[in-house]
This record gives sequence, structure tokens and C-alpha cells, in this order.
Amino acid sequence: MSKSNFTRRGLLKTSAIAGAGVAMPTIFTASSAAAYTNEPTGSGVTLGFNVPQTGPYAEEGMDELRAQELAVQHLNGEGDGGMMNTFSSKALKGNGILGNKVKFVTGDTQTKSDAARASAKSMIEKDGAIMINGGSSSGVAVAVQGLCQEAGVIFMAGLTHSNDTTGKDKKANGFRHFFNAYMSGAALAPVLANAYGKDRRAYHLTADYTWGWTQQASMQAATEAMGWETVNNVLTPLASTDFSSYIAPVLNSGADVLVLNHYGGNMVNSLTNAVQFGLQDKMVNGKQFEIVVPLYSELMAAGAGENVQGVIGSMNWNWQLQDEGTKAFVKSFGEKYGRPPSNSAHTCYVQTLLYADACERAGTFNPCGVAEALEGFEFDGLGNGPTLYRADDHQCFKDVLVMKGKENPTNQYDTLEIVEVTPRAQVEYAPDHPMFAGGELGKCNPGA
Amino acid sequence: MDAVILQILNGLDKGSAYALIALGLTLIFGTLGVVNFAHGALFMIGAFCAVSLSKILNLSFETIDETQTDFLGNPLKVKTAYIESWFGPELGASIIDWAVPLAILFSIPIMIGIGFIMERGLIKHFYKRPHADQILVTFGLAIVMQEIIKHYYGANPIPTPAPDVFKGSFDFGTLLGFDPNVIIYPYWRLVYFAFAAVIIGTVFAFLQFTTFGMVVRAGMADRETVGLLGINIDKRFTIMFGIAAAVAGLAGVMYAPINSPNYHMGMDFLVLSFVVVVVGGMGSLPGAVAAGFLLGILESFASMNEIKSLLPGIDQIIIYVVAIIILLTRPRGLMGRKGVMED
Amino acid sequence: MLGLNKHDMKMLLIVAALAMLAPFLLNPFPTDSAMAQFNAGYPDLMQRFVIFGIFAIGFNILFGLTGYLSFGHAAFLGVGSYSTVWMFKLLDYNIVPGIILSVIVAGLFAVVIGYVSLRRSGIYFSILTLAFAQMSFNLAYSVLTPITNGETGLQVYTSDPQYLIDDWETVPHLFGLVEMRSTYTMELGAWSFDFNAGYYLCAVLMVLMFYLSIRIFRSPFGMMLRAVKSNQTRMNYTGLNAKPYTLAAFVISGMYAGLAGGLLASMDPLAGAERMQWTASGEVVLMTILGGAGTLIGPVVGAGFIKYFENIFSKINENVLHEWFGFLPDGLENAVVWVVEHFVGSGWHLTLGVLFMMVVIFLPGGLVEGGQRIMRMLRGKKSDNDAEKTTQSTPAE
Amino acid sequence: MGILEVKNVNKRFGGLQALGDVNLSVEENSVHAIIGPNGAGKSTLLNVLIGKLIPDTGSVMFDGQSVLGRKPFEICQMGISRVFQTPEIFGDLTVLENMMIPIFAKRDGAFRMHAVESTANEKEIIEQAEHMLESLNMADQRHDHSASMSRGNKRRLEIGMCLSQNPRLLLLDEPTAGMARADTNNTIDLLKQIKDERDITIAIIEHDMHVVFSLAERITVLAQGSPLVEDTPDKIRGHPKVREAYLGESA
Repeated sequence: MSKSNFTRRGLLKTSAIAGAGVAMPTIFTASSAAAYTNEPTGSGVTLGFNVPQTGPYAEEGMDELRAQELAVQHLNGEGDGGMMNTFSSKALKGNGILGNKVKFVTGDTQTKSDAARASAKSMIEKDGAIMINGGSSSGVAVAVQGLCQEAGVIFMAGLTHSNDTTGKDKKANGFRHFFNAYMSGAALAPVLANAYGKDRRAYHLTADYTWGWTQQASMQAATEAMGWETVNNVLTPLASTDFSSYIAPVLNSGADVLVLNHYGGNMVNSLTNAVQFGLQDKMVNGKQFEIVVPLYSELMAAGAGENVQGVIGSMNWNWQLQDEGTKAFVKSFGEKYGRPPSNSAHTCYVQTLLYADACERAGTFNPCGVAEALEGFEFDGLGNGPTLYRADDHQCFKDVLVMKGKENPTNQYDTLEIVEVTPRAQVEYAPDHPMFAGGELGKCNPGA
Repeated sequence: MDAVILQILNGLDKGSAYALIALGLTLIFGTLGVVNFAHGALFMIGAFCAVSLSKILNLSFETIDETQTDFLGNPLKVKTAYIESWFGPELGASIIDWAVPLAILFSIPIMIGIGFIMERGLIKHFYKRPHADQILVTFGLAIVMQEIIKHYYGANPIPTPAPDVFKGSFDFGTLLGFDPNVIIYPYWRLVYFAFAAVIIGTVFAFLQFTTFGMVVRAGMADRETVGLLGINIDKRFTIMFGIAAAVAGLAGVMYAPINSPNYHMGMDFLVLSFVVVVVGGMGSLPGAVAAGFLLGILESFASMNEIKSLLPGIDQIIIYVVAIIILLTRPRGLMGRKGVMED
Repeated sequence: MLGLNKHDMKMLLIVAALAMLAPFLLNPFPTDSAMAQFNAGYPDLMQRFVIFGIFAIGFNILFGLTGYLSFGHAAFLGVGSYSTVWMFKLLDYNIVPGIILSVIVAGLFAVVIGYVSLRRSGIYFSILTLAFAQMSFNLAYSVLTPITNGETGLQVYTSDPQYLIDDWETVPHLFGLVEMRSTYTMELGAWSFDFNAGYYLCAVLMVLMFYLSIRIFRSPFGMMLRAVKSNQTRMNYTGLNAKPYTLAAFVISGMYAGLAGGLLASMDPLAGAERMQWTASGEVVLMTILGGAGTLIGPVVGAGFIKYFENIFSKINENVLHEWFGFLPDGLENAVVWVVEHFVGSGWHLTLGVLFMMVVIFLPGGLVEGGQRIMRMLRGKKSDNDAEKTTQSTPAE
Repeated sequence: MGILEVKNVNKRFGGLQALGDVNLSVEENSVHAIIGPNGAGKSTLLNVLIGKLIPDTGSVMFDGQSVLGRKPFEICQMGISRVFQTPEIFGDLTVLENMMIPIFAKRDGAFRMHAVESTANEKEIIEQAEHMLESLNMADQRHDHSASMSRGNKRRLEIGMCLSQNPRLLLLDEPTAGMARADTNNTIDLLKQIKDERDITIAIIEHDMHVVFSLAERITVLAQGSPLVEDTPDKIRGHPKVREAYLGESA
């Protein structure tokens, strides 16, 4: 029998078009036989991997896809098991999730919030995906997170670094393994003060959109707390390809550090331009001029080439970490694809395992059960040491890496080196921290 | 004052890139009457000529170094470029170092070849077709070219540095009596500016002082009449297309060290180059060059803090604001001719 | 009937039937079969088909009739979406005020942009519209973030005022009668078909808008617009003022775009700034040309094609390919997969690019006209003449 | 007082005196030809008459109203129709549609939104258009694409479109330029027929003496931007100044 979804005001009380084959409403409906959206029917469980496959972040998306595919193999008991062997929780048995073989579908976010939502919706509506994983920008993450909340599936956020994702835009159905702008600032500031001194004057170039702003605010707050002075903050248009006109005035501003709050193509170009101007060769205020890139990624470092040498930045994770989990993951990823995984690949891999593990521990795919299992979950063995998924805002807390461009890289993957592993305690903050204020988690939505 | 001088330098530099791309585009507009949405892709392919040459020069054989290990803990494979083993490490290294300037020579035949193939194989059949069809086919071609590059080189930008001698920056200020470090400008950007000036000068001289150029200019002014004179204008137009492609390609080659090339860099420049051409006036070469420099300089000024603090976000839209003002005050852009692409 | 001649009526009925039966037509393959990947009959994509259909129909009223090629129509789509989401934020989730506002706001934007841009023609006009749209996009993404929520896109927060909200409202709905997202799934053997309320709302509006566009095409006004395209000199010396005609066409097509934007936001209450980017403006140009500019049905076909490739081809990955070609011997399988891989998944752009070139080379005039040519060729010479006659008396078919 | 009065019109382009002290009066219901060698200022004068160029000094009055500074569509609405050197018709439209548009313009003025009415229901307009086509002997071609017609037929259609608005003054700019002899004669016959059947003033700018002497009732000869003489065709034929300025050049 068919059941209507007409709302309570329900002027048209349902008189269902009952027919032999007319069955139940599926997703997005108020009630049905299913207890939650896309409840697996026994033939397996489908995960949705939504990553940029076209546009400037395509390479990052590809790496995320590789990692997710690897995670699916490991969940299904194929391959060497990777991090499943080092994971502190032993709920996963290599027989899929709750006995269901894991399948996956992929989509292209195009790094546009519209396209990403369309792609995620098609996974949920058409392919019956029960969880969406991946992505490579904060705008997309927030947009897709909102969608998953409405649709009643779990969202694991991929690469998103804006404070808003688990701040003013946090959602009960969404989780983020990646670190955020505040954590970058908190991890970087002491290292910077150490390396360059406490009496520094910083000039910020900031990508003129939400992520750039939160990144800049975090860096400014953290460095000023260390005694730095902020000379200026200049917003640069997203569409800029040539940053020369923003970099040219830096030397005359009295600043001796340039902070590039840019990501992706913007960062590759602004860093390249800054190095072209020879800023690092100059002495200002009697000190060597320095450049800082708060958020690093391996692919960006590769794109900027030798320009990253000596430049300090932060990262969520890096393949050069020496813990057992990292070693296991790098080994199975490297053997399969012939290259070390990037930090966004690591995030997506780990999130897939964590989701599966949470299902196992909750004994259900019901998003509310899964969310409950993830909230406040403490674990180890997935890189970055002991890790917490905080219940208040679904932000993950773990050690943060401070990186530096390597002076003499030995091969194409050896672009960055770990300067310091900032302990988790140092990057933690209260859930009601002003930078994360506004918005509420809401209640988990199982969608049915 | 120093800030203004700096921004003028920046403007000239940006402007030379805009002018070079717009020059080729307007040549194609003016001579062939074709809206070429693949022009940005030609610029991108030029940049990838530089990337390719540097990859070719870096072709290496591998030797296994037992003393080092790679990321999986296996013995490290050390790569040695053939060039280095043939010419000795020093000469070899400096050849590799000079990959981008060498790519100028490498790219000219390639770009002209691509231009010929495009014109003979595709564009030729679209002279008489509506502009809408030209847009669709050239846009499709641009996507295909992009995807081919993406397939071979990936989506990530590829660093393509300038030769070591051109690294760092030149202190202009000391020449003008300023303190050191007040007005500095990167060597390679100065090279780019000079290079653009040479190319633009060459194209103009070619059109001005050769018979070929005269015919082409006559063809730009009045295609039918020139055709009636019994001159084989088609062949000349093919050559013109090759030249336009080469100009775009050279602009790309030299741009590679300024910003690491990636497969969609052409699309980033496409809209801008159309704006430049139209602001300059359809079918006018000097107009395109003038508009390129004008927009470059204004864009640089708009990014100055003093101006941004008065008008937040002005640097986001300056190009478009200027374009609107110019098109409303001068119906055919700076130097456009009547009747070209007005319907 | 309805003021249409027989031929137009037939076309309208076909479009209406296709729209109403889309859930069946777009899901021709059993859910669990390997070909199910090609099914497009899920709510989100069906909604996009008809919404972008509306967008393209409207664009065609400007471009197809007057020949003015606007490269900035996405701006109207964007402001339409923003208006609707703002209505959600200020009033409640009822979509009607939002959609009405989006049409009005887009119309006002179109009056201003059109008035200025129509002072020029040809490519100068195109660049003026492009400039306005790019300014809107750049500002929406950055400086105007308080109004547009920039990078993330405008969305509804629980902290928004929503002065008229009732506590049962959580998603967009129509006067509380039905929620836009409610869907019935009909299982018929191995097949399953989705009937989505939002889709049907959009489909009905699309058919209405299609009807309106036929009326405009066949009206004296439509004839005047074609006269503008054909010869502005003669138009002026016939005592007609071309400017208000083109401005009217511009505003109408802007309002169509606003409606499309409003519907997009009603189906999915989020308005991203990318909707206004030049690529989005370019997309509707491509849709219209691909389908056939100046033909009635072409733009809808073009919109369907592009959205299909974007949403279906981009989702085919290596695993799916191996499933499909699993029956082949291993070496061959890998070879085939390797080739096909370039055209699907992350290579869907390539397919689209090749498609654009193929269509414009082999089917000049777009898919619809190309289709007609093929039909004519098949039918032989006699009907050839007939067909020519009809296209000549109603060249805007 | 003529229906069209041109007084003391001067126009300079840079250093070139294109029109110098032009005075011209076109009588109502007459056929007045303006001739002159190349560069005599014929086109400039025409452009002044239809408001495209504003003269430096002087006035152009049509039926007591100034035409200067008016837009082309306003001038047309005043009752002046113009036929161009190369026929300007709506090439993408059918012959019948070409004919309907001026009739719409006559009825509805410069702009009116009939966006949802059907053209097919405008019976009156269609009837008038078909009637006009019949009188032009073009009824058979009414569903043809107008761009595909011969030049003579295009000219015919253009003149018909102008006449359908019942103008008081018809301006013709070298109406037979580039035509074959037969087409030229057809056009002359058409114009004669119009002159006989209607109350209409025709001003014609022409190069072809055959056309001028077949049609004109009065002729103004322009030379170097100024009217040389104005008289009847017979007088003009023998006028020594004309021979000198005009035929002398061609000799």
C-alpha cells in the first residue's frame, strides 16, 4: 500500500493510488516500512564517494577516490587490511559492514556546491547510498552536509578546513575528521614564534571567501597571542591567477612575514609569485623575510615545486609519520597505486573505516545509531595518535602536523618534512569558542 | 609614489600577457570572422609545450641506490637524465635549466602546426556558419584539448621554473633614487614584458611592411573585394591562423614560469581575453594591445590597499566595470571598426 | 485549440506527455541490471531536466528570436534562487512567495541590465551582459556574503526569523498541501519508478512555460522579434522602435531564468554563487545551440542532453565498467575499459566536448533541426518539399 | 510651399564641404529627382533628409515639421518611407510576413506588445498584406523565403512594403542600381503605376538617366554639394551647365 507524505495540514488525506505494484515511498518521506533512509535490503550496502573529478581539485579528488576504493577492499576482507590491523577498535571483521558486502558509487562535485549536491542527491535517490564521504572544499562540505542532514544519511566531510563546517554550519548527521583553521593557527603559532621570533610583523593575503576569512582570523589571533603584530590583511579575488599586484607592496609595508591564506591553485600561484619577487632573500627590520602557508597539501606543494622550500605550514596528516597505522596505510596504498597517499586520501580512507566501525558497534546502519556510536568516540591506530570525535560539534581532535618545504627533495613525493607534531591538547578549544559560535547541531535525522 | 610605480610595472606585466592573448584572438576575429573559444586552449597548450620540453629533457634512466630507500622502504631508484649523461652533468643540467627559453623554438613549429590543422580541418568549414555554431564547435574543441592535456599531465599544476639566472628580482628603486628594496621586480617578469613587446612589434611589422601583411590587412577591411581581386585569401588566412596560434602559444610558453601551468588555465584566460578584445574594438590590433595594457594597469591599481579600502571588492570587478564604461561611451570599443561582429 | 494551430498543439501535447511520463521513460532499465546506470528517472535529475528546460526555453525567446546572444543569463538564475531562499528565511517554507519574488526580482534585474546592454549589439552586447553577470558572481562570492552566504551558498538556518513558520515545516512545500521532496516509488517487477511532487510541479510549470513560448513565437510580437534579428534597418524605417521589442524579449527571458532559479531553490533550498558564473551562462547558451536555437523544442532537448551527461556519465567509474565488460576475455576487457574510461567518470567533460563538435559538424542547426533533416532524408523527395514549405511559413518551428 | 522644404543646409566633414547652401522644395504629389555626378553630395543629402545626419546649419521641414534629430522610426511615422540602394527587407521571413510587418506598424505604432495573440488570427492584416502582394503580382510567392528572391523582386517587395503604409513621401535611393535591364524596366513601370494610382510624392536619387527621364517631373542637379539648377526634365536635358558638370565628366 502506498502511504502519503502529505503534511499534517494534510488537506488531501491520502487516497492512495493503490495498484498491484505501487509500493512504498522511498527516501525523503515521512514514514515508510524502512526505519531510515536507504536501509540496506540485504544485497549489500552502498557508500557514496563524492569528490571533485573535474576542475582545479580533480587531482585531489582522484587521490580521495583511490583511498576510498582501498578502504572498501579492506572492509570486504580483500588486500592486506591496511589500518584495520592497527585500529584500536576491533569491531571490523573484514566481512563488509554488519555482514553486508560494501559497494560504492562515485560522483563529481566539480567543487561547486550546486553540482556537489546534485551528485550527492543522485547517490542517495538513485543508488541508495547510505553515507556520503569526501569532497575538497569547505563550501561543498557545508552544502552537502546540509543535504545529508535533510535526507537522513551520514556525511563524512573529506577535505574541509573552514571553522564553519563544525562551527556555525555543524549538523548532527555530519562528521569531520579533517582539522580546521583554528587548529592550524594554534599549531603553527608556537612553531613560528620559535623559528622566527616573537617580534614579527605579519602581512596577510587572504582568499576573499568564507574559508579564507576564517583561516586568516585564526592565524591572526594565534600569532598575535604569541606577540606578533599584524600589519595588514588584503583580500584577494578567488579568480586571481596573478598575485603580483598584491605581493609587490608587501616589502614596503614594514612587514617581515607574509602569510598566504590561500588554497589550491590560488596558493600555488601566490606562493610562486611571492618567491619570484625574491621576498625570502630580503632582510626587513633586520630579520630574514619569511613566508607562511597555513594550510598545506602534498599536491599543492608538488604544484608549487621548489618554491615551497623552507616555507612552514600545517597539515592534517602526512605519510612520513612513523606510527604503525600510518605505516600500514602507506604500505597498502603505495603497493596498490605506486605512490604515497595524500592527507586528504588519508582522511577519506579513515572516515570510511570509522563509519563502518561505528555501524558495527551500533549494530545498525541507522544514522542515529551510527552518529551515537561516533559521538565521543576515542580511538587510536589510524595515524595522528589518540583521537577523539567530540560529541558537541562532531569535530575530530588529534595531533596536528607542522610541515616545512624540504630543501633537498630526493624524489617527487618528498616535498615536505615534518617539523613538529603538535599534541592534541594544544589545539583543542571549547565547543562554544567565538570562532565557532552560532548554529546548532540539531537532532540526528534518520530520514524515515 | 613607489607604490604607484610598482603597480604600473605590474600592470605592464599583466597587460603584456593580456595583450598577447588578445592579439591572436583579434587576428582571428578580424581576418576570419570566427569566434574562437579555443584560443585560451591554445595558450594553455603553449604553456604545456614548455612543460613537455622540460619533461623530455628530464627523460631519465634509473639506477638503484642501495643506500637510500623510497617511501615503501624499498631501495631507492635514482633517476639520471639522459641529457646529463650525454653532455656531462654540468652542461646537461644547464640545458635542463634553460628548458623554458628553449621551448620557444620547440613550440613555434608545434603551435603553427596545430593552427594549420585546426584551420584546415575544422575552422575553415565554419566561416559561413552562424557565430553560434562557431562558439559551440570551438568550445567543444577547447574541452577536448583540455581533457587530452589532463589525461597526460594530470589536473595538478606543474612547476616549470625559469632558468636560474632569471630568478630573484631586480631593484628598480635604486636606479630611480629610492632606497633599496622599495621597488623590486622579478627578472622573469621583465623578460616577459620585453618578450611581449618584441612579439607584438614583430606581428605589427609583419602586417605593416610585407605584401602578405598588406593583403591580410586589406582582407580584414574588406574580405569580398580582396577575394574579387583574384588573390587566394584562403591560403593566407590559414597562415594567419597559424600565426595567431603561435602567438598564443608563445604567450603560454613564457607564462609557464610565472604561474605553474595547469590544464584549465586557458579557460581562466578565455573570458578575460574576450573582454580585452572587445574593449579594444573588434578587428583592431592596436585596440587589442591598448586594451590589454589598459586593463592590466587598472586591475593593478584596483588591487592597491588605498583603493580597496575606499571601494571594497573593487579589484573583483574592475575589469568588468571598465569594460562597461568603455563600451557605453565608445560604441565599438577603443578602436573598433564599424560593422565587425555587430550583428 | 488554446490558440494554437494543429502542428503546435501536437507538439505541446507531445511535450506534456513526455513530461508527465518522464518517470517511466527515464527509467527504462530494471533497477538491478547493469544498464541501470543509465537510468535518469530519479527526482533530482528529473527536476533539473525540466528546470533547465525552462531556463533554456526562456533564453531561446531572446536568442532564438532576436539573435541577441546574452552571455550573462545565469545572473538572473542566481538572483531568482537567492530571492526564493530569502523568502524561506524571512517567511516560511511555502514556495509560492519565493517563486513569485524570484520572477519579479529577476525581471527588475533584467530591465536594468537589458536597458544598458541593449544600447549595443552583436558581440558588444554579449560582453556587456557577461560583464554584468561576472560582477554579480564575483561580488556574491565575496563582498556580498552577508546577503548571499558566499562560498557555501545561501541556506536556511533555524535561527532565521521565518515569521510565518509553523512547527511542522521543515522543508519546502506548496501551501502545506505537499512537500516538494515527497516521492512515491512504484515497483513493477524488476523496475521501479519514482513519482516526485516537486518534479511534477516543475513539469507542469515547464509545460505552461513551453505553451507561453509557443504563443510568443506565433504572435505578432514574436514576428517583430524575428524582424529585429533579420533586419534592424528595415525595422526602423518601417516605423518600428526596435529597442522596446528587444528589451521586452530580454526581460521575458530574464523572468524565465528567474523562475528557473526560484524552482531550483524550491526543490533544494540552497543557492550557490556558482549559479551566476560565466560557465553557467555559457551552459545555457550551449544548451540552446546544441538543441537548436530558434526552434521551439530544441532548447529543452539541449538542456536534457547536457544535464544527462553531467549527472549520469560523471558517475560511471572503473568498477562499473568492469562489471559491464566482465563478459569479455580479460585482456580485451581491460583494453575496452581503458578506452571507455576516458569518456566517463572524470572524463565526462571529454564526452561533452566531443558531442558538441559532432553535433555542430554533422547536425548543423542543432539536434532538432538535424533530426528533422534526417527524417526528411528518410522520407524522400516529395515530403522534402512539403517539409520545406512548412518550415518556411513557420521558420521558428 | 512644397511638402518637403530644405533650407540653407550646410554640412562639413572635417575640411570637406559635403553640402553647401542647399535649398530644395519638393512639391506635393510630384516626382522629383535629384541627380549629380559621384561625390556631388547626393547620399549626404539623403541622409540629412531621413534624419541620419544633422546638418551644421539650415532646416529640413516635412509638412511644416522639422525632421532633424528625429529617430528613423519617428520619421517613418510622420509619413516618409525610404527605399534603399540595396533592398532592405526581412530576409529570414516569408514574403507575406514581410508585408504584414509594415501594416502592423501602421496600425499599432512604434511598439506594442501582442505577445499572446496569434498572428494567424490577425485576419485584417493578413488580408491587407495579401491584397498588396496581389497588386504587386507576388501573391504566388507569399510563402517563399524572401532572401531567396531575385533582386528585382526584392526591390518590388520593398517598395510594396513602403506603400502599404500609405506614406506621403517616398524616398528612393538609386532604386535600380545593380539591376538587370528587365528588372530596371519593371521597376520603372511599377513606379509609374504608383504615381498614377496614388496621391504620393516621390523623391528619387538616381544615377541612371533613363530612369530619371522616364519618371521625373522636376529635377535638381547637384554638383560639389550645391544645387546647380532645378527645372523640368526637358529643360535640364539641354542645359549647358548640366552638360558641363555632368555629361562633360562622363565624356
